[in-house]
Amino acid sequence: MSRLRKSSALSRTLGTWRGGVSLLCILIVVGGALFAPWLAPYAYDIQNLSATNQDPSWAHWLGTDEFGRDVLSRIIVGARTSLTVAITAISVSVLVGMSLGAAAGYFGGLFDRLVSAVVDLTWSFPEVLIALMFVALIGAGLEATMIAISIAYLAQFARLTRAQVMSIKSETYVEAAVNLGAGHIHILFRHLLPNAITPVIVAGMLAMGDAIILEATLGFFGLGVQPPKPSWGAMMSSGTAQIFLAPWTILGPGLAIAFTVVSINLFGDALIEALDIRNRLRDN
Amino acid sequence: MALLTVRHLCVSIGRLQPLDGVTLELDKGQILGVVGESGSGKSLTAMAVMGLLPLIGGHISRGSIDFDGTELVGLNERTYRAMRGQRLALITQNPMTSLDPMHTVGAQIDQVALLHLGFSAAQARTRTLELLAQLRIPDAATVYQQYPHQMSGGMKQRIVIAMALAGDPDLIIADEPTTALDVTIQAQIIQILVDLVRQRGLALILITHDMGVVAQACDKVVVLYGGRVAESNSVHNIFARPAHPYTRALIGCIAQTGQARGSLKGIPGVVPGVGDFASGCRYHPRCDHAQDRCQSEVPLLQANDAGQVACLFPEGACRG
Amino acid sequence: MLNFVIKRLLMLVPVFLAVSMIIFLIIHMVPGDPIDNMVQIGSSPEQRAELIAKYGLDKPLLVQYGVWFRNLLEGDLGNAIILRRPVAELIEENLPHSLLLGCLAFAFSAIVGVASGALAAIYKDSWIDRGVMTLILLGSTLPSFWLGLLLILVFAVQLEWFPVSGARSWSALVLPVLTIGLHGVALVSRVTRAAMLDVGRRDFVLMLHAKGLSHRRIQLQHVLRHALLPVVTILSLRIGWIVGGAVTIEFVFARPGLGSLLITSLNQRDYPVVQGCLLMLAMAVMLGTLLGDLVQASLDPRVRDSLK
Amino acid sequence: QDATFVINARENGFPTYNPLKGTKLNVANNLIFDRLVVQDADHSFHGQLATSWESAPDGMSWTFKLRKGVKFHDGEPFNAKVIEWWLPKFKGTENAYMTESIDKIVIIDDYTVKLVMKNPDPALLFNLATSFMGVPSPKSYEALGDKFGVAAAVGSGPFKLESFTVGQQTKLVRNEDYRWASDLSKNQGPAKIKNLTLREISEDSTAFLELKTGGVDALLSVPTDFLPKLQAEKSIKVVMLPGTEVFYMPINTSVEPFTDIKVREAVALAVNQKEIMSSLFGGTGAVANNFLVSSLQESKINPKFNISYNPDRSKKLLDEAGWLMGAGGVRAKGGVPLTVKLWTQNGTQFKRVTEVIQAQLKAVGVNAEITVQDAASINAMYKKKTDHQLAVRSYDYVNADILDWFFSGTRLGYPNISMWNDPKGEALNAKAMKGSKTWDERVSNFKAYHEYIMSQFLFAPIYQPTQSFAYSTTRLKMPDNIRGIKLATQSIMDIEVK
Amino acid sequence: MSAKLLEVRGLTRTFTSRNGLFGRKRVMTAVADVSLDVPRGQVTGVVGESGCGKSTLARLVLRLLEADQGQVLFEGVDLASLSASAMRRLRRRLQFVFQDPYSSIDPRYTIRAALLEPSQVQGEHLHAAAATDRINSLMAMVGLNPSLAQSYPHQLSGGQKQRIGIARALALQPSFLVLDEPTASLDVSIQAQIIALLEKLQQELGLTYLFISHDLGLVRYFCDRIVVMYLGRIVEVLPSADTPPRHPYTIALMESTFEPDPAKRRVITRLNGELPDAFNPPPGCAYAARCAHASDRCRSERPALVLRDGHELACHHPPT
Ligand SMILES: Nc1ncnc2c1ncn2[C@@H]1O[C@H](COP(=O)(O)OP(=O)(O)OP(=O)(O)O)[C@@H](O)[C@H]1O
Ligand SMILES: Nc1ncnc2c1ncn2[C@@H]1O[C@H](COP(=O)(O)OP(=O)(O)OP(=O)(O)O)[C@@H](O)[C@H]1O
Ligand SMILES: [Mg+2]
Ligand SMILES: [Mg+2]
Repeated sequence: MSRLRKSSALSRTLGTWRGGVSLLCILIVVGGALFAPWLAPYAYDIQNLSATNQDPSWAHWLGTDEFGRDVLSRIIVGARTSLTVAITAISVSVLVGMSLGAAAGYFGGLFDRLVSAVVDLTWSFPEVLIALMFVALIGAGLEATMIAISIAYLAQFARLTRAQVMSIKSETYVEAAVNLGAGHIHILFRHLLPNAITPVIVAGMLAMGDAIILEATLGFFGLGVQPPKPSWGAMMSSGTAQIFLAPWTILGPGLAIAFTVVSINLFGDALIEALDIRNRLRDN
Repeated sequence: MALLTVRHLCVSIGRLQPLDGVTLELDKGQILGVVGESGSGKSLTAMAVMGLLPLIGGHISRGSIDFDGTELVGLNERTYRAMRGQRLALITQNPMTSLDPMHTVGAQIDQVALLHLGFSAAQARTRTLELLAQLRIPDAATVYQQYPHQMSGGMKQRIVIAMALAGDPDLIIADEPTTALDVTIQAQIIQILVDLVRQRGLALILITHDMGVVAQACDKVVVLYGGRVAESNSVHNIFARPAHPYTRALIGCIAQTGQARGSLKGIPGVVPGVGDFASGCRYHPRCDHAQDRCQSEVPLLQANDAGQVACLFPEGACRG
Repeated sequence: MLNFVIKRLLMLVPVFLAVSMIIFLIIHMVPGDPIDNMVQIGSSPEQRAELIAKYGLDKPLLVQYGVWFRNLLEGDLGNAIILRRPVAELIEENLPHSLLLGCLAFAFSAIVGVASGALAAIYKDSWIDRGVMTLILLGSTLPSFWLGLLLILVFAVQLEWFPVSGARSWSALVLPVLTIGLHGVALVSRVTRAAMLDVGRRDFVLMLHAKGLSHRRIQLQHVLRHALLPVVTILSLRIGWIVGGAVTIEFVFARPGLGSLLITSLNQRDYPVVQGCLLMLAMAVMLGTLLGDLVQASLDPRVRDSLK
Repeated sequence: QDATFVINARENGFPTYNPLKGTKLNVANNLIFDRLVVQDADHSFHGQLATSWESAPDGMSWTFKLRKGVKFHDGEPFNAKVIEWWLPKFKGTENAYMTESIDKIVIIDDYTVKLVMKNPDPALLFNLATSFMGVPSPKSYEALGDKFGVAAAVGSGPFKLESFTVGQQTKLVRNEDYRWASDLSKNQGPAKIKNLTLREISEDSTAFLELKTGGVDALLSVPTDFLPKLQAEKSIKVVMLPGTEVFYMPINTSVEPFTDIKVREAVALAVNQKEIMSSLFGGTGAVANNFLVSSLQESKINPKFNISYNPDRSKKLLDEAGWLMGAGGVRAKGGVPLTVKLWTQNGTQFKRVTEVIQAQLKAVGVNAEITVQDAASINAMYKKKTDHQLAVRSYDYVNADILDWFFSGTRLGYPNISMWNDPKGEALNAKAMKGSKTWDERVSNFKAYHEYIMSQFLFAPIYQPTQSFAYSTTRLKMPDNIRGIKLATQSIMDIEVK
Repeated sequence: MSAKLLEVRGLTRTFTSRNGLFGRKRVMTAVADVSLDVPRGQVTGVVGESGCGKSTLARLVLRLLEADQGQVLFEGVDLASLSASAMRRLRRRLQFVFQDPYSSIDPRYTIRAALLEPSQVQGEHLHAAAATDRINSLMAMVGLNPSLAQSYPHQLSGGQKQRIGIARALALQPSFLVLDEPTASLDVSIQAQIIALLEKLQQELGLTYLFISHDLGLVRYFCDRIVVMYLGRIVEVLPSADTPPRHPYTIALMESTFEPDPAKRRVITRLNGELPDAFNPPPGCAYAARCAHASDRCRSERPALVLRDGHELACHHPPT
């Protein structure tokens, strides 16, 4: 056995420069979010109404916002919200979507048709619309935003899982398990889901990047995190009113979003490549 | 002067060197069988001659390929491209996937004549229909406008053969043309290929791992093992007096009529992958005649009985 | 093929029913009502009650749905409560704008996306590939309202090539089309590139090389055509966007359209309008998948045969 | 002679130009329709279709002399018959309350009508000056039916409606026959602008850039954030007018801890109006110390009832009420922290004011938690009556009867968000609304009611924005004085295109 | 103990397929009225071309697929009468070795996990030590080095994987194994190894095999009785491996196999045409279209399978 074959997907991902660098970037962002209270030079909610909309300076690297709050500190603390929203929403979305999709794909029939129809429909409505509808339904707030984002993405994962399960269902190793006397539970949880999960996780990673942007778009519509808590999206939307007066209030969060999303996407790409079954075969 | 002469061909893919000094020679009107287990480098040899190695990220690191007086190694891509399809043709292993499912088979065969022979669309069509008829395809006009998914495997393989013939090549390389087919269809296809060579006098490299096919169709045989030539000789000599233990083992793998139960043994061990090759003679771990020397010394290809063999203890020597 | 289309359209009927029900229920579950937006300062609670009765909002939900659905069957989408006009008329007024913008943006993202994806795939791992893909990735990280403002600043304010906003001239379409289109480009080009690389590994490509075709010709004539299949799937699912996906852009560029009609009506709880718009969206989606299937059939003879 | 204005974004999406039925009418409505009377900036009334009027001493009838020679856009003449047809038309419409106090219309002669009242209504003139009282051409109105105001709108105003796309734009063309402008306009002939396009742009940045690049000639309303930028532009002039809007924070008096008037007062005194004005609104506008717009006479109440920032008293009151300073700077009583809900609706200004107020409340030890919702949802929530505590809101209205709207006991929950309902208040309300015969009497009754409301700390006044509009000085020439409460017909008549 | 371990009676299975969502429903009979006996301790072979229903038959026999008609009696018990859980328990005794070793093991399972799965799904919980013992003995049984237990399937060669497949089937100590072309995707050298292994296991463990293949040569070498299928039906049953075939199709099959001996080279009898469309089977003998001896009767009337001299045959004109 050559050493190449034994290496796991993760180490193969990290082996490429894209994988390594992007993971490092993601870690920086996540680290920033985790240690935000210690990293942020100022408290995120302390207003100083005598020093609003200040240009970037040594005291405030990215300037201050319309309440005189330090933009940099708010970006660092905002990472928490943005990442929480993205991670929670997408995880919920992946879980629910996978369950729906797996059940639909495995059991088929009427249930499958029903689920697929609804799922297709939710996918085709613009995310902003779904979000607005659910915010209107359950009220504004972070929870609403997260639920809305998970619903907006649910369809994608359900579809993906369904397609995966449908194709894996007819794999010989599933039949082999039946031949050994395995029941539905064993087949679903020991064979179908573990084999279906990889592309879903990769898609989930990429969706996380999108979710950060979606949170920003929702912020534009005035929905999302409740003030004074910062999030990148909320910062961008409140900064939009000031685009000409204090552009740095949007520039900072904008760059933060771009940085994070690009890192996640690059990592996702590297992961896809590493997980690619053909590459695995080529190693063989 | 032979039509095709390959000498000491070495192929590298990344850090791996799956072909290590392949040598073979072929004349017009001859059929050369290339046999060996999976991974022995049969397809790579074909790809190397066709100049298609870059597609899989490989290149020729040593050796020469002389085709009708032209050195193909290092030939520029444009000239090579002009030769492909016109002078060199390839029949790939899997007819099911070798045709573009989105174009009619007629159009796919026409493409060759349009590209290389400067035919008009109408001329190309006429020629394609002729070819289909020659390959004993009933109702060629209908088949011409069908899509690959509408036909059976055997029919598709015939279409691929027609495609190879369309440029009127001097050399056809058929890479396991029948592995994916049923026995009865396999017999048809092999017969068609043999007839073509006999009628048109072109040269054919028939890649296979089935010694039965070799025995039935080929004039000469090259046995590959682990990217090296184990033995090469005329088909008669190979079967009558196999010098390399590997050749003998390969022949022994086929159940023959009337063979007693329990006498089929196979070759012990596993087919090595590139990178797992043994030192010395690559076959020695599976060889029942292996000696200590075989582990350290690389056997060179030496003349033997009108052919060549790469074994430190070839048949004759072993007995003696 | 025609049979297929007719049958598919017929099958939409039950789906349509279910969708209309879901839409109705969701809209009415949202708190708030349209009357708040109509009551005048100074009017009495009785007047308010009168209004509620006038629009039938006091009836049980099921009855309201029944009335709405019966009218729907007669082709009547009802009258807007706040906007005081037949919903059909409002849709008729806004839909062309949405369609124009949506179709152009759709075409833009399809064409540019496929082109850049193909370019990246043909020159895989070269600087062209990296450059194109990185640029597109960076572009897609900008929220669309931001991208819109940015384009306005550059092309309308600095260069003065296009008007800032509005829907009065063709040139006013350029920036909104670009804004929406660029986001689509990211998706389409990624899918195209991935699909082309995938198809490029298939056996028939090797065969095409063996025939002596040039790399570029193989990629464009054969591989790309295969790669279009997943692209068409993605695009057909996104056809709903043509109709209603441009909300943000409509706001930024002060353009009319179904998306902003929907959102404004949703904000004012103008139920009939919201229901009408959502139905349009649902229909667009259903037709979109049908259209996607037809396009795939025209590309791929295998699909064509299965539709017969 | 063509001009394009961007209308106030708040008027975007108004669906109709039918003054009788439309509950929301944008600035173009008054350009299409003339009213009997119009108001000046000082709220005084000036005749337009009416040349003079007088009220009986008991307030039970009003006599209007009508202008002669007025023709509607469709050529129909304007006379007493029109009034006789028009006023009863309001019955059963959304705007019926406007004419509710009128009993019947008596034609004295072709150009004189007498309105006989059911009860004295000093606000009649104010009502007649609102947009809803634009007079449509009876012939067209009857002919168009439901389509009136949507497909076409026919009045006698200085502009004719050419086309109208809801949410997009309204195109107007000058009425060449117009000779009956009010005396507030210098120009007594046809308007100086020939073709006037009124655009609706929701995104402020876009509107700003349109003006900057010359895509439009004026913004009829400018968000405060853009003022500094606009003022810096050489060819753009910004004009400020007294405000018509008030930001305030209603307090739900029916739930703890605000059943205690001391807590209400403390919260109201904690709001630092000056700070909000100077830091959030760049010092423009005015602080609000009571409920009404300062240009209204009823706002000039006894100063002791005005509410202004007083943190020391605020803290003292909270101490007195038993809410003592606890851990983390949040007051508590019996172990319960003083945490209250602070609701606001989406929209940059609301969110900003709310965030500052949150910080100001924190400064006196009240922990306010913000919830942002869209307007429709939040109104539905108010209707539950007991869910809300504090909210940040604003209203835009220039008559004292707004007090009735927000504080009368008949509208608890919404719009009476303060949930105020006591006999004394109701009595004062009734007197102000129904019991005044003359304008002066009405003013003093409303003052009394206003003062009482202030004394109960039902809300905290916050801020009065100014109105500001901006125009391109290279394209337009504005009259020196803006007549009317807003930039409207009275002054648009005088705008010249360079 | 009866001599018949398994009896198949009139087994029929149809598949419907639709062309597209709304296409016409088309019915094909993959297995039609198949009856056969599997004697205890013997190897019963099934041969036929691709698509003739061999795998479907195998699945029906093991109830991995439900039959439309017919019965499968295992030791006299009708499998269809068993409850789902009883069937699951009975699966210990009936095992399947799949055609494709590459896809019959879950790629996420280590070899160890794959070999433990049988006992796991049968509800046996082994200690780590007992599990290791079990694995070691299983791997030794199929001639693999126990050190491979920690590998993943993709790290194994095809032959190794097929051995794992066999080991998995043996893990539950079955008495009956269905082998569905267990060597079709392997190299000849490895194929012979696997056959040798199967022979050995059969002798050591006294197993009964139903061996499916399309390689008549191999079947004749390995099997005691040979069942020949054509388009879902049995056309001939050869009672022993060296019984001369009588059905024209079986004869054609035999002639299509190449002998690995250039001396026996001959022009291959061309079996023209291909399998008829299974959705539209001809009314008479399915083989009539390809048969040199076909008469009008063959084209209109289907010959029944008749037992004569211990040799079952379905042909109107058997060559004498
Ligand atoms: N693209 C590639 N990258 C790395 N190794 C490769 C590549 N293509 C082939 N090889 C290796 O080169 C060796 C020879 O491969 P080749 O395809 O020539 O075998 P073959 O004799 O044709 O086998 P088969 O009978 O399975 O077709 C194999 O070990 C294979 O793993
Ligand atoms: N699940 C299924 N659904 C529809 N058709 C099927 C299904 N399984 C098999 N078939 C069809 O039944 C026929 C017989 O298939 P089967 O797999 O039994 O053939 P086979 O003899 O095993 O062929 P091979 O040698 O290729 O394995 C084929 O035409 C196949 O297409
Ligand atoms: Mg090969
Ligand atoms: Mg099979």
